[in-house]
Amino acid sequence: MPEYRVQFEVFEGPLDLLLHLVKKQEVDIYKVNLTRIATEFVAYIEQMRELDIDVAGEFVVMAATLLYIKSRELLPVEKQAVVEDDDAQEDDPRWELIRRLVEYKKFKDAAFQLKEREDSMDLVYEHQPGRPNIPAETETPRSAVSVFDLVQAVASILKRHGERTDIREIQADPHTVSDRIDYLRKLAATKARFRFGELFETAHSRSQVVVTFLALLELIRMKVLVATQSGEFEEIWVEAAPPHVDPAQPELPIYSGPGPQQPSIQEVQPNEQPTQPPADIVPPPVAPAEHEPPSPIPIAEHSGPSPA
Amino acid sequence: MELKLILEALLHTSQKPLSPAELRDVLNRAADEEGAPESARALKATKVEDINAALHALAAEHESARRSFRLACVAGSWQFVTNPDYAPWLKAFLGVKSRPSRLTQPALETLAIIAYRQPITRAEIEQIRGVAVDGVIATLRERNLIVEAGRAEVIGRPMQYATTQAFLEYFGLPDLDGLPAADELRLIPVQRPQSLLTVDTELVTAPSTVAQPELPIEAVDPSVQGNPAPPPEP
Amino acid sequence: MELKLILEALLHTSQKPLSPAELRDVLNRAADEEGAPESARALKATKVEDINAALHALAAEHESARRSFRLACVAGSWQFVTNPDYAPWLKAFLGVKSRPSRLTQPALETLAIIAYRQPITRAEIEQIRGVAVDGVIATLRERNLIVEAGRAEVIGRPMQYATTQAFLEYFGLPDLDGLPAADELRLIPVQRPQSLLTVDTELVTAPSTVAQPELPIEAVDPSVQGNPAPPPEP
Repeated sequence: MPEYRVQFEVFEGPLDLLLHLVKKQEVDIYKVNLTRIATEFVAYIEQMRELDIDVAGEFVVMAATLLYIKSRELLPVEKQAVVEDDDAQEDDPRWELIRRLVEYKKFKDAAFQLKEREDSMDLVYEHQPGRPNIPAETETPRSAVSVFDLVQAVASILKRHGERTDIREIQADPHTVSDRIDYLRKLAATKARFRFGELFETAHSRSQVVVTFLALLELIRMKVLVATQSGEFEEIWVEAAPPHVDPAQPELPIYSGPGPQQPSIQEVQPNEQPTQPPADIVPPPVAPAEHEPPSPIPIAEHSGPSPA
Repeated sequence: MELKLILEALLHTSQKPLSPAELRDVLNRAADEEGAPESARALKATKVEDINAALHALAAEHESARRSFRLACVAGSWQFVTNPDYAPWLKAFLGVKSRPSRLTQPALETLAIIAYRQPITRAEIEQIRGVAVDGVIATLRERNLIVEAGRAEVIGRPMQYATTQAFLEYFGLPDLDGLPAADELRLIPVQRPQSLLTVDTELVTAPSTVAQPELPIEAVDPSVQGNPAPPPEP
Repeated sequence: MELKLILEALLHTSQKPLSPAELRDVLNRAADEEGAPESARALKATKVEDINAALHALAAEHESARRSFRLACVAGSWQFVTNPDYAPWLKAFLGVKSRPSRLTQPALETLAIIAYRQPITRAEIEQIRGVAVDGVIATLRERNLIVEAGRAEVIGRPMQYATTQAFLEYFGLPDLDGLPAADELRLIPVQRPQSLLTVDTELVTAPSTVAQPELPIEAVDPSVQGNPAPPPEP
């Protein structure tokens, strides 16, 4: 009789089974015939045992309670256990059982309502943000960020990516930042200005490109060179910085990169070239010294843990 | 500029639900902005209660407009959501919502009991459900739908459980008062665990102890007995 | 079920403007869905003209409701847009400043990776950067520097990101070819899931100015090695 097995699995416990039996009587829960229920309940458990279904302890306990109620009912009223008047209702085991059944039934209904809510949540979709209509400012100033920040970001990605490689051949790196600094300063001395892109046209290796970027950035930070752009989408020009160097600005120790040499700060002299930048010049990307942390080149900066 | 519509514009532009406190902060920031118009400065220091009232009014307006979406409050935060009627098209458009697997019947029953009676001990839950709930409690805790919420001031100081913010979000409830038929279920006098379920066997062997409503063997904290209705807030 | 309100629900839950043709496709998909309700099947083969008419009616309805948002059509696609009157609060909410704040280092790095490798999925970005980028992606999207650009044809069909016109403007670049040479960045190998694509996407980005890319130190996907970027001069 496999249907018992199936049916039994539906019941969440003895109270659930009791509710089922009460429902079968089709009367109000307060008027249910507990003696009959007790008989049915015990019969049910017996059937489960015959079918080798593990009968949980809770069912046995409930069966005992029901049998007690049943045996009590069989006695004449005067022979039933004496019950104090004022507490009679509360301590009547029949009442206690019905009270528990009613309470359980209410929570079972509440659980059903939660289930309905759970189901309906599948059908509710969240609104996606509409487009905010914010009229443009009269004049949106160019941001303090420039393409150099982007380049700098590229450099630090490359750096970190190299570090993450588990095993790799260590190659002698012929390019150093200080070499490139020297080169760029010479270039600036011979040419009034040069295009940003032209710096990299001759580069023929990974490290040379990176090192050239870094050297350029360093020279800009040291206010030896400036990068200018006459307007959006225009060519970026690199040229010698105007001569004035803020005396308050401390010369900070600079880049220590893959190269073995440290560029010497003392060598850095303000460029004598008296050219003034054009008025519409975009300021160099590196912010003034008072806002700047000691090293603007975020080589060692990690924004998060690197995976092994 | 009506507060209601300003809140509407903010909720309409937000990627996530916003609480009245968050909305108040936005109003304050807008008022403090340089060159803020008079209308924005006028709403500086708007009270959270006023924002709450405006949100309820706004939700009622949208409800009565019978559109495809409504303003819903879930776990105290507000957001626009679509009505379930439009699910067939939204499913085709956005794909089936990825939601955690459904709760089982025992989990739902246990959760319902905790939701209405929190904070509640395991023994009290078992008293109502009539079965052990250890496994179910563990599942509900794993899914972050319930948390341990202190210990009951009774012998053994058993752990008490309460529902979480995630519970409200999972069922899309504004708060615990939003539980269906909440009052009725909360007002059932709670039978405090004078005895555990297993102790009920005494009924069979020793009916006399039942007849004598003396102090049970377990000493129960009188404050718990005398105060059966748990506070509605967790 | 009124067509107008179905379209409204779709537009409310869409991350981007939708054209009448896209809306029609959604209606068709919903109609073809297994177990689609009669209401969904009834809208199979709705004509684009009818959708257009419904959208115009819907826009008129919203206009006359005088809410904080309205339905707008831009370049043939429809989208809910807030009324400009609420800009002071939305500015405060979205953190729009009169001077855009500097991008953080993580944001710049993520942006650089997207710029050089677009279209690229979040997982691929994270593989290069080695950290989760959810927050950064959200920031970049909010600032309109990147957009979702379709889905990758790989398992799970993850969203791909690409830079915007606003990105070019922000950095003063004429086009993507104007990105400074960073060939190495293009060559960092990314382990892609079993791809349904036969075309290698590693090299679809702008050509570099590096004349002879040497073999990078890192082991590179052989398909990339065998097909180095053409070195056109700018």
